[in-house]
Amino acid sequence: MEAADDMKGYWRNIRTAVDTLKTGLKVTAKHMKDARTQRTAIVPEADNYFEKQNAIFTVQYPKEKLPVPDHGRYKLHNEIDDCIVCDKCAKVCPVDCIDIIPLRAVEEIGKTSDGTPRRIYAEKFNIDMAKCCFCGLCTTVCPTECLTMTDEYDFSAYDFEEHNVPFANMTPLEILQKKKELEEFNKQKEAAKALKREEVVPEEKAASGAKPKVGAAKPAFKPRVPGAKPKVVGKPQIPAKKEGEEPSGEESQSKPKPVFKPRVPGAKPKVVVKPEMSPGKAAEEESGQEPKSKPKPVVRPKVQPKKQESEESNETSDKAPRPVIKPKVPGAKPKVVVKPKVPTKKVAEEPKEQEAKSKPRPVMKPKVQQKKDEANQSESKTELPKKAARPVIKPKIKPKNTDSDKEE
Amino acid sequence: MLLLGALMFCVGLFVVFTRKNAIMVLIGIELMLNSANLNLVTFSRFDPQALQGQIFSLFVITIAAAEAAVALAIVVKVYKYFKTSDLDKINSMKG
Amino acid sequence: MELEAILFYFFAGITAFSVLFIAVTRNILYAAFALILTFIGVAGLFVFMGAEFIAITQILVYVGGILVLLVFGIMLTHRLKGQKLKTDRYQMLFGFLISAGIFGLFIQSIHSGAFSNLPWVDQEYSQEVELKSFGLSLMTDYVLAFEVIGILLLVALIGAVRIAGNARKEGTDAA
Amino acid sequence: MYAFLFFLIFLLIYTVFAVYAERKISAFIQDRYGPMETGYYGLLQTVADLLKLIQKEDIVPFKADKKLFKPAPVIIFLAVFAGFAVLPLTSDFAGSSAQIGIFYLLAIVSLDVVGILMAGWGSNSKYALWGAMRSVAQIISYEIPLGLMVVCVVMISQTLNLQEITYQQSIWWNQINPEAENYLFGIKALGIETTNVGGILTWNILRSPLMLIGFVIFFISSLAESNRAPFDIPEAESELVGGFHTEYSGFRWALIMLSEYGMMLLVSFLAVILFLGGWNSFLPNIGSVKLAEWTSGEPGTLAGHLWGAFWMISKALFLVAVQMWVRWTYPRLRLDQLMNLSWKYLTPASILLVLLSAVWRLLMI
Repeated sequence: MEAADDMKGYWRNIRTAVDTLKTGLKVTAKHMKDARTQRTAIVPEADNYFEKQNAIFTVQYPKEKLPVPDHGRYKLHNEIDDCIVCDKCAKVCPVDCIDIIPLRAVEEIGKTSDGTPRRIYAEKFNIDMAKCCFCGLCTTVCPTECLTMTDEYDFSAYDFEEHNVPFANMTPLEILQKKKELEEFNKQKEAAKALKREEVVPEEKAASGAKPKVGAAKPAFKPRVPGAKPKVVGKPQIPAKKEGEEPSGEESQSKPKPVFKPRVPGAKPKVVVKPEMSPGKAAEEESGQEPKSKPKPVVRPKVQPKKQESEESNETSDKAPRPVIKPKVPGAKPKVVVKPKVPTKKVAEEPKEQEAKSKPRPVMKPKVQQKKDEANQSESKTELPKKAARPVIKPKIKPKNTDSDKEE
Repeated sequence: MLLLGALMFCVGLFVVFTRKNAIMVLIGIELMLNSANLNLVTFSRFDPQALQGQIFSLFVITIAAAEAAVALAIVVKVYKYFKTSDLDKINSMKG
Repeated sequence: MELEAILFYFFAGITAFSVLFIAVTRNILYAAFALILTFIGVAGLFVFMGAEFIAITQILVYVGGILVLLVFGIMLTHRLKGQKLKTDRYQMLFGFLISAGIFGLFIQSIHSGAFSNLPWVDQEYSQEVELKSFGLSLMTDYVLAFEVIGILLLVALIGAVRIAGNARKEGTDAA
Repeated sequence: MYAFLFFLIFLLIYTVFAVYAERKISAFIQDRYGPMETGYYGLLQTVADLLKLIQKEDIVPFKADKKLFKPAPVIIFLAVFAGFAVLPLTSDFAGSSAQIGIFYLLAIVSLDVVGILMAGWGSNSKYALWGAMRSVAQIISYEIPLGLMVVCVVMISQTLNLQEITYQQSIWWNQINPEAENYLFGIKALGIETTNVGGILTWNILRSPLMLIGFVIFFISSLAESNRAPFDIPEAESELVGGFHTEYSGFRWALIMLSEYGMMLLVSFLAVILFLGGWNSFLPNIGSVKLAEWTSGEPGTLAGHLWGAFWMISKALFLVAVQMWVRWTYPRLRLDQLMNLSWKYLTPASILLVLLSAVWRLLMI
């Protein structure tokens, strides 16, 4: 019986095989035949959307393009003449890709096309399309509808920087001029208002002063300015960047000059930061570590969360020097924004002057000093050991912090 | 030609004698069979149309194939059992 | 003629070299591949002796069948890389003495034997062997042997499959 | 000698454009364009690829068995290329018209296996090893139906000589054999003599209609022989990376690919010679309309060469195209399905065919 069934199955197999093979060949042959023509793009709503299944589907992109719907949500465009620099878009942006520096005008400078008066110049209005997530929130929130999404979707560039599209149309000269005007205007004004504004202005000046010194410093400084005002969002970046700048600031300012200077030329601003951190840690930890990695940026994000999580543990352990500072600061004082900046800038100055201010600072100082000591030693050595030493330190920091945190 | 056949035979013999690995021994046997073939064909050259030598060597080849198949089957089976193909270690007939 | 002589010695050289290589090498796999070379060399020699059919059969059966089997056997018994491919040698002296002795004996007999005087030897080399006559004699004079060989092969095939069981299906490939 | 040179050059050129054709065919089947940028309609794409391949570094894995690894592609290529030695290209232009032509071809192609084994073992990579073992198992399994189909043809033709097999399918047969007679379906009793009609009627697939099935079996087995999809489990990309040539790069890899395409061409040539009339035109003579003679020159003349080469090559290339078509149509077979197909279906069928064509041959006399 079974054998008979098997035999039946055997012949059936052959038949199905032949049938299916034939069908398959027919299908592909049909496709091959239809490949002479090209499919036109049909919108899904069309009635015949499913009708033409064959024919070539490829769009030879740079040569041919599919039409984009008019309401396409691709590259952002800002009509700067209509912009009142309200900063709403920058605030609502979930990925912080809009970077605005407002510059207050002395009087109304015109009207937008819908009649809203413009009172603020945009000293800088950059949209980083590399960061943009095309959510369209900024366009919704824009009161004058000057910020729109266009149908341009191919804006690839060879340089990453080119994705950072500037929309502000003021020349540096104009900016300077307007600033002066504003300054004069402010001076003319009296009372407490004037004082507040003066705070802002010097800061900006300091920032502009720092620019010529270190190339990388600029982006770092700017965020502070907005950060100083209302932006809480910007903070995470700030400490890290500040660290990088500080050394340069320190050089011109305070004692550690002899120690720091040699490092600075050898390494870039960012690198300088690490030596500071590393010697301190190295002194504390003094274990033989191999130079593993350079991922400096990695350090920062890690450090911060750790601080927050492990404030108590960090206080007891010397390992996480800086992380300790920041969390403490917010915890201790209410001002979140200001402090991070202050300690970092001050670091160089503080060791001598402000030793007894707050907990974090004392923690910092010993490190700095140790660093200097070590740095002196290491400087006497060749360059290679120095370089090696820096990377070594960083990797240590992260794992140890996390480990110790967890363990503790 | 005959010299070559003799050489092959002797090397085959040598290999069979001196190797421990079952497959190596098999290779030696194949060599010996082939040298026999060589001789058969050589002599059949002097034997115009009867072709006995060639036909006989054809049979030899066939038998060699059968032999190799069976022998290798045995070797593999033995290997599975003893975990070695070393002939000296396969010395128990307890199966 | 010149070219043929060169080719002849070329094949003979290949054969001799690879045979000696088998004797010397300790790597089974190399021995197997050298064996291929031997068989090809021998096949070439067969062609020179007018036995084209045998030569091709040699390649087809030995190289395409037996050697692949051998290599598969090596792969299967050496656990796919787990084990070294080296083999030990032993009784070198005896082995060498015996085979060298027999070799000497052969050489001596070949030289002393007057093959050309054998009664059935035809002095004129009839080079071309008619394939047709080969086939005919296979199917007439030697038909019994042919059938027996066929059955033997079948039995060996079944036997090999039975012995190796599920372990290897290549046993059937020998056919 | 000339045939040798011709086939060498032809093989190289053919491979370049076969790769191009393969990409185009696959693209069209999948509603794409395929290469379009290099050269007009992408024609120079393969040439560019080839240039790139030749410039590439010859990487030999550190742990590879170099003595086996290095010569393996050469052996594979040699085995395939040696097969071309006996192919008749036209009625008067053939490499070696050895008596045992087809038998030699089968044997020499099986040398391919050795190269694959060497490559697989020498690479010291599990993918290569598995690929090689699968490849060898597959090639050996499918050699049986392939060989049996050859046996069928040989029984019908009564010769192993490829050139003679082709002559039997042509209108010129009686030039080499005055007693030659061809009948429709090969059966004399039907009384329709086709000796001078030629064309498709004298092809082996119609000299013995059994050969139609035989041709299909032969074609399937030849796909497996050249490791082509749907029988490409030896190099199943999704599981084995590249099969036995996983570890190869640059020129050696190019050589392996060259042999794969060479193998495709070789089996196509073989199929054409054995079943599809070799260098003969498919147009028959109809009465006084001598289509067959018009479209095939007399052997030995220039026209004979040109027509012969034209028919031969275009038929072979057509088969290659069908191979590609098949490749891009069917999914890959599983290993057990592959073995099932060979041992349970093709082999019994071909044994049966051998028996039947022996009977047919009796009817033909």
